[in-house]
Amino acid sequence: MEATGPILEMHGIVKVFPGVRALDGVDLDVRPGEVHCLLGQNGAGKSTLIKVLSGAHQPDEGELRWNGEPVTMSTPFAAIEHGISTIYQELDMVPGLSVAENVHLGHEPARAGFIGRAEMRRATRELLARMGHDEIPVDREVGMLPAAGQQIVSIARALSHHSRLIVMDEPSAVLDQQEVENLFRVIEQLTAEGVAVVYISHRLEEIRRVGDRVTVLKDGRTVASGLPVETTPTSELIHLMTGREIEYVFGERVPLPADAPVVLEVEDLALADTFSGVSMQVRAGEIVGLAGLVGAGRSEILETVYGARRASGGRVRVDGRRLRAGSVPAAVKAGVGLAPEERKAQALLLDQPVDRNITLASLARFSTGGFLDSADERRASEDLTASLDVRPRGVQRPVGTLSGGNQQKVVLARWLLRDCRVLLLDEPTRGVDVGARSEIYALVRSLAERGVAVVVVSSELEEVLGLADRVLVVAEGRVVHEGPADEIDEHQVLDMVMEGNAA
Amino acid sequence: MSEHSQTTVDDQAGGSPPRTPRARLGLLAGSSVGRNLGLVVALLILCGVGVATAGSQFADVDNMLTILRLASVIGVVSIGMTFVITGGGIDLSVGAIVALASVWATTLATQTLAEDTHWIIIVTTALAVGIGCGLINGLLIAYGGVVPFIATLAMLASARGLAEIIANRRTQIVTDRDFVDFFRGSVLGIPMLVLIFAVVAALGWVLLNRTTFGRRTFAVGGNPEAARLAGINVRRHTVLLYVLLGACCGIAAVMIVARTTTGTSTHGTLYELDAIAAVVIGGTLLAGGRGTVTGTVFGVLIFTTLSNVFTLNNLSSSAQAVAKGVIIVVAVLLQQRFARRSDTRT
Amino acid sequence: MSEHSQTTVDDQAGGSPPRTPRARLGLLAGSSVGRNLGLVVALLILCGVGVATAGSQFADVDNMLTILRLASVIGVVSIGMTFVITGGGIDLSVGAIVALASVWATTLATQTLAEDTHWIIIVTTALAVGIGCGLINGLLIAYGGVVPFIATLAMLASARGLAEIIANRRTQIVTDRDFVDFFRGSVLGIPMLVLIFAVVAALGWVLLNRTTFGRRTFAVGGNPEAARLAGINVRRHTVLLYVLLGACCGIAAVMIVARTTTGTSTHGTLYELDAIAAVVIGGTLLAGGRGTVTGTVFGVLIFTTLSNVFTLNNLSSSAQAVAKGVIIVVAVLLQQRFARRSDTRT
Amino acid sequence: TGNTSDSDGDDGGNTAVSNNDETGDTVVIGFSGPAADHGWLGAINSTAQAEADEYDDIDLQMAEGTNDPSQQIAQVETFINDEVDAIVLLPTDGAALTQVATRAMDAGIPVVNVDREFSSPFAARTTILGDNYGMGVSAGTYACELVEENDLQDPVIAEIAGIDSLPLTQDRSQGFADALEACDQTVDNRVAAEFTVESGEEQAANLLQAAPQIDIIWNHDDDQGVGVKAAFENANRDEFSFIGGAGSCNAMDWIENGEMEATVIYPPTQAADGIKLARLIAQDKGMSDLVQVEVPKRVVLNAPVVDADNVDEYRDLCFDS
Ligand SMILES: Nc1ncnc2c1ncn2[C@@H]1O[C@H](COP(=O)(O)OP(=O)(O)OP(=O)(O)O)[C@@H](O)[C@H]1O
Ligand SMILES: Nc1ncnc2c1ncn2[C@@H]1O[C@H](COP(=O)(O)OP(=O)(O)OP(=O)(O)O)[C@@H](O)[C@H]1O
Ligand SMILES: O[C@@H]1[C@@H](O)[C@H](O)OC[C@H]1O
Ligand SMILES: [Mg+2]
Ligand SMILES: [Mg+2]
Repeated sequence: MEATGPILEMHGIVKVFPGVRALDGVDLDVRPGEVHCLLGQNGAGKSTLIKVLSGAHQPDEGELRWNGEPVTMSTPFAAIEHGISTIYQELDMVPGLSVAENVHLGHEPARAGFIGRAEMRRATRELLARMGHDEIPVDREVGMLPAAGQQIVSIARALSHHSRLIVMDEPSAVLDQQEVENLFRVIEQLTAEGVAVVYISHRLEEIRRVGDRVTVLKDGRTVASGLPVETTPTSELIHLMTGREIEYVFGERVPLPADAPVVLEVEDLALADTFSGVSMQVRAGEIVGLAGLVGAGRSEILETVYGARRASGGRVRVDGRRLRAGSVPAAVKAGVGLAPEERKAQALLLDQPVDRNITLASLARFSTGGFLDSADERRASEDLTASLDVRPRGVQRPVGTLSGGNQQKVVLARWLLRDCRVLLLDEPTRGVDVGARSEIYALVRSLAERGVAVVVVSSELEEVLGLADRVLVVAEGRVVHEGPADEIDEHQVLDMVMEGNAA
Repeated sequence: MSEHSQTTVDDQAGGSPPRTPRARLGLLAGSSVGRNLGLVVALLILCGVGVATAGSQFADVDNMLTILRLASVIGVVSIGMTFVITGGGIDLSVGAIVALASVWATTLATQTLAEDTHWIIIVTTALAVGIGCGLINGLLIAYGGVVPFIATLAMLASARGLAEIIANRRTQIVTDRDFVDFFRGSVLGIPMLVLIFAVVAALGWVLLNRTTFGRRTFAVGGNPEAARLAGINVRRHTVLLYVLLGACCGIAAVMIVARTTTGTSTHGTLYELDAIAAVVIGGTLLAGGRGTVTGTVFGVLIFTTLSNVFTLNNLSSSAQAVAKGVIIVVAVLLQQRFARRSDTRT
Repeated sequence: MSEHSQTTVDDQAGGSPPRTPRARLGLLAGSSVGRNLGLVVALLILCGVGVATAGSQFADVDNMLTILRLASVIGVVSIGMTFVITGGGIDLSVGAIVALASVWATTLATQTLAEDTHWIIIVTTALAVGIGCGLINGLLIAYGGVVPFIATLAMLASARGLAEIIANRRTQIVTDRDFVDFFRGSVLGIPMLVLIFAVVAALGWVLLNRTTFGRRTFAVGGNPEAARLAGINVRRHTVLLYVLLGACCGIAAVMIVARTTTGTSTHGTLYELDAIAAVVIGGTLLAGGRGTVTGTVFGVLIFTTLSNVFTLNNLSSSAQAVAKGVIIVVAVLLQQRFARRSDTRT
Repeated sequence: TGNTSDSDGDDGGNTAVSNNDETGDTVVIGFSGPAADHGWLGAINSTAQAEADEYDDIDLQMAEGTNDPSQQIAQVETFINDEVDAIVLLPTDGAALTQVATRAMDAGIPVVNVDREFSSPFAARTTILGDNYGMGVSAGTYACELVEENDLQDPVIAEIAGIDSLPLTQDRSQGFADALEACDQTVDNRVAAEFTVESGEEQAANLLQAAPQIDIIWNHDDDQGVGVKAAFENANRDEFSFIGGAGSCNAMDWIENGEMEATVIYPPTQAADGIKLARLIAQDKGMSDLVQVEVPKRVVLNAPVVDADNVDEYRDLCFDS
């Protein structure tokens, strides 16, 4: 590994977007067979850098060398031709095409334009098997797969090119621990074959686990280049990224007052073919976590409680009053809020400015007789984005121009703004950097202290166990365990999940 | 997954080349200043051509009022259409609804009743018909789940057929002079029709940009799923959008009845195309989520001025058609140039 | 394999409460079995009505061939339209292109040349005109960045105007008997026009479902940014889609010229609406990304059969219009019922 | 012309030559015409239907009005398949329907061609032709007379045509131009409307703007004329002589009230006449009013001008539009 020179060198890369210097002279060099991690806060420029590399963006300045030769990646096609394939942060699937077709999009095995369908299926099956996901049907339409499934297809696509360099922009964000393990196994195989990997993640333990070297970006600049992972302590990485010291701080758990009223009451809730018999009570000031594997049905439970899906059985009560099944407006009126799992598809108006996205669920609060007070809206949004450290600051820019992690903060801000009685958070910190993560934990905790009943779903067990007062473990659409969060550890949860699956 | 594909991250990138058609849609709508600047320039150039070729004939007050008067009926429909398109829908039935409302408002029965009481009956009837048709459209689309294109295509056929049956394919002439005089009158030199258009446009602007209704319209059109999960009753809102457009068609029917002193099943022919064209050229995104009332007003004026200039120049209708196509394309390219420039300026 | 709406969580819920219009769009496209089942049922019911009301008059071979012959011209255009819409575009100019191609292919000059050589000249001319117009559309949209609606609206105006100018607004009669005889002949009892339609439909199906071109069309329409990132040249592909549709218009022009023995600027009037309606009712998503050639064929047949049944039943044309609207809605609701049922089964 | 109102009291005392209205074998007549998208065509349909209703022995099959020749061809094909006894056809485009009409004739079904003429004489058993060129000539000649009578110097003559892409509009305009040439005049301003009230108003509004002073306006179609009149009122203009076309009742009213100079008749009863003749042909009868034993091959309707002097005579022939 050490012997060869860098396969990729990027020097002084500058990329300017209207109003933002997203990259301001970035350097990166990657050697064959290494896993090179890119670290940086939300909005630091990681995704932009890899888009420059993959030909999706054209840099305004800077030089790119591939195998020592200067090159320009004028189109994504050119980058692919050179042997660079990319897993983008935002899922880039075509929902109407099958898994196999998505994997081979743009380079379908074909003779005279006719697709070799058998060949394509076979190759896809092999790839998926290699990744440990032979359960994904190659003929299934990708739009029907859950986010994790789509992410795996996206990885399969990157592998299908047999590239020399594979760029992975937060591939683990939507995956659970098991799937992340599968991914790491694949990465190890690749590097063993001499393929280089650029890996982006906000989960520092992952970087410790697979990374060889780290480059850290801050505000569009390289602040550290090619640090060896093994010898660099986590605290230093965090400091490089944020300029401050941060630890995973889950706010102090405060014991619930004995008379804290039950706010959310779920009784025997069921959704056809997905889950059944789900019951829980969440008291004012309590944070309940739902743990489980991807596909266990946790999101569906939240969405059904919220009325976004019509329950096939059971009841939901808020403050003792029963909610009309299948009606989101009824739930919202009763004071329930849901920060959904997929920010782009389910939450954001990408064309609209940040403030309008934040106030969308609280329009009543900013209006009199239907007329909006925009100044008031802006003020409230500015306060929130400041406290969540959304970058860049301006609340007037279209939310679609924010980095992924910052978009996630905007989604959260929407529900923090609304005075909810019940807050349902689905993967609240997906793609959020370490700094903001602790802010979010603190915010959720302080909301609870103000008497809000919170339900959190997260694929990061550490997060569920650290943030929640009480944990429900979900497997195969059933609640297999319920108890205080501090009386159970990650291994126990995993065991329960496995057992539940086996049962 | 697919909706957001419209807004590729690349949109904002000033110089970057590979822009997909969809991405362009986004760019086209650019910043609101830039967008309207382009339209203003297109309109000014058109006026320049008018003055150059037809001189004082073009640039006199009467001619301006003629243009505005011609713009007013389709203008009112286009304002309503702006809402429906911004909200992610489309309505092909507007012309047919105008026809049906004009016919219903001028039947013997209605006119007799109006004579016995007040001409407001005529107006009320037209509005009621427009709102009723809009309601049916909205219900079919929001609750029946019929695709807007198909639902309103069906309404187009049915409403025009019904108009023919009611009118027995005759042109019904309005006898109520008060009605005609009122709507053909002027206030301070501004024709009543133009005034109505101005009021509808102003109200439309406020509604879209300053109220919760408008905000929800953007949300419903931009990402209906997100709107739904934010607690917006997307179905009800969708119904309201079509009802609003129906009401605009009712108003337009009153205006066309007054202007022509007739109600007939042929009124409003091809309004759907004209209105959609005005809305889209104005910068509203056909895919929904972005809309501009000001742009629509410019769109309407551009088309109306165009045919005025053509006529003043005594162009044959075929040559007009060819020129129209070319001018539309040039106007859009121009507008884009401006939109892009102001984009990079932000 | 069953398809699904792009994103809404709700589609999974069999019970189906709050479905947004967009979500519905997805649902409408249901599973491919379900979707076509619905269309088949709608068509069968229509035929049932035909038999019940017009008996043997409806259900005889000649009448079936009449329906098919009528379906064939608009059918060829609709197949091309399926590609453009699946690829995320729209084309309002198809009728005008048919007109222009028909006129250009029947000018005195063309006909004289054809007489001196072979009638293939007529065919070539029509195809060249169609392809040329499609190319202009495609370039304007993909490289000029003009929204498809506006670009093709401009083409609609210009092409029809040009057709009028070339034909001097007269109907040009085809004198070449060989040409007419060839295209009006039959092969094994199947009229040539029907055969052409069948061949175009079959080729279209293969192209859309079995080739890289077809798969990329889905990608370009479903998520253009993803397509671009996957290395597809989205712009070039977009141009090709419009060229393909242009070629279909050229073929349709040859067919209409043969069928009417004339070329005129009025050919193809409102084809745009008919074709889009057939495509959409067939289950292709107007927003792009999902398309079905089989569905389009059914869509065309439904509309054609409808008007045949009407003619046989001697309904007044106003009543026909009303009925047409109602039937369209009922057909779509029916189709949805089926799509949904087969959905929940998956 | 065929505008004669239907015969009554024919039941008794028929002579051998005038028993045409007597109920005979029931004949199935197929009728197909353009979309009834404006008054004149509406009148075509309704008078045809009314004529058919007069006879117990006519079974009229009305096809859906359409402006698509392909669709109309299919309708005629359907009639042929159904083996109707006769077809009355007002083609969207005469030339485009010629082939299928010939096929019908070859299949032994007599075709009566109305208004827009086929391109082959073998395509119809009988042709009832509204003389579009003649209509233009009548209007032009009348305009020339006005110029002469009023001694207009350098008069501004304007024309508001109908749907410009229809050959019949071209014929009318040609006739108008040719007749004007005879008195050394030309059309100064020309616009084309769509035969609808609204388009008439719109085009006329622009036209009035284009020509601040007009002496004579010929409007092809009294249907759109309602809109044209409204535009006059909206613009407060009446300095010109206004000539119409078709002969609607509205136009007759205006002539009586002095609001219109004249109109050129172009009767929408052609289809009704067509039905009547088709019945006779199918029943193998002749035309009793003529000396010939058979229905004539070609009937060209006159395009007379109606003005204040003779409006009384034509009043009854007007159609509601
Ligand atoms: N298309 C765009 N238009 C305008 N600004 C953009 C655009 N894309 C990115 N930016 C800006 O560029 C900066 C860098 O964004 P980028 O997506 O590269 O961050 P990131 O490091 O990947 O963050 P995250 O961890 O949240 O994904 C951000 O300030 C972002 O708002
Ligand atoms: N769009 C869809 N089409 C088909 N099946 C789906 C779809 N979305 C979810 N499912 C199925 O529903 C079940 C729950 O999936 P989901 O990913 O929402 O669970 P989850 O527990 O919330 O996991 P995660 O934490 O990753 O969101 C899975 O079996 C999944 O396959
Ligand atoms: O439709 C036309 C009618 O309006 C005109 O006045 O005469 C000829 C007809 O074909
Ligand atoms: Mg990123
Ligand atoms: Mg989930």
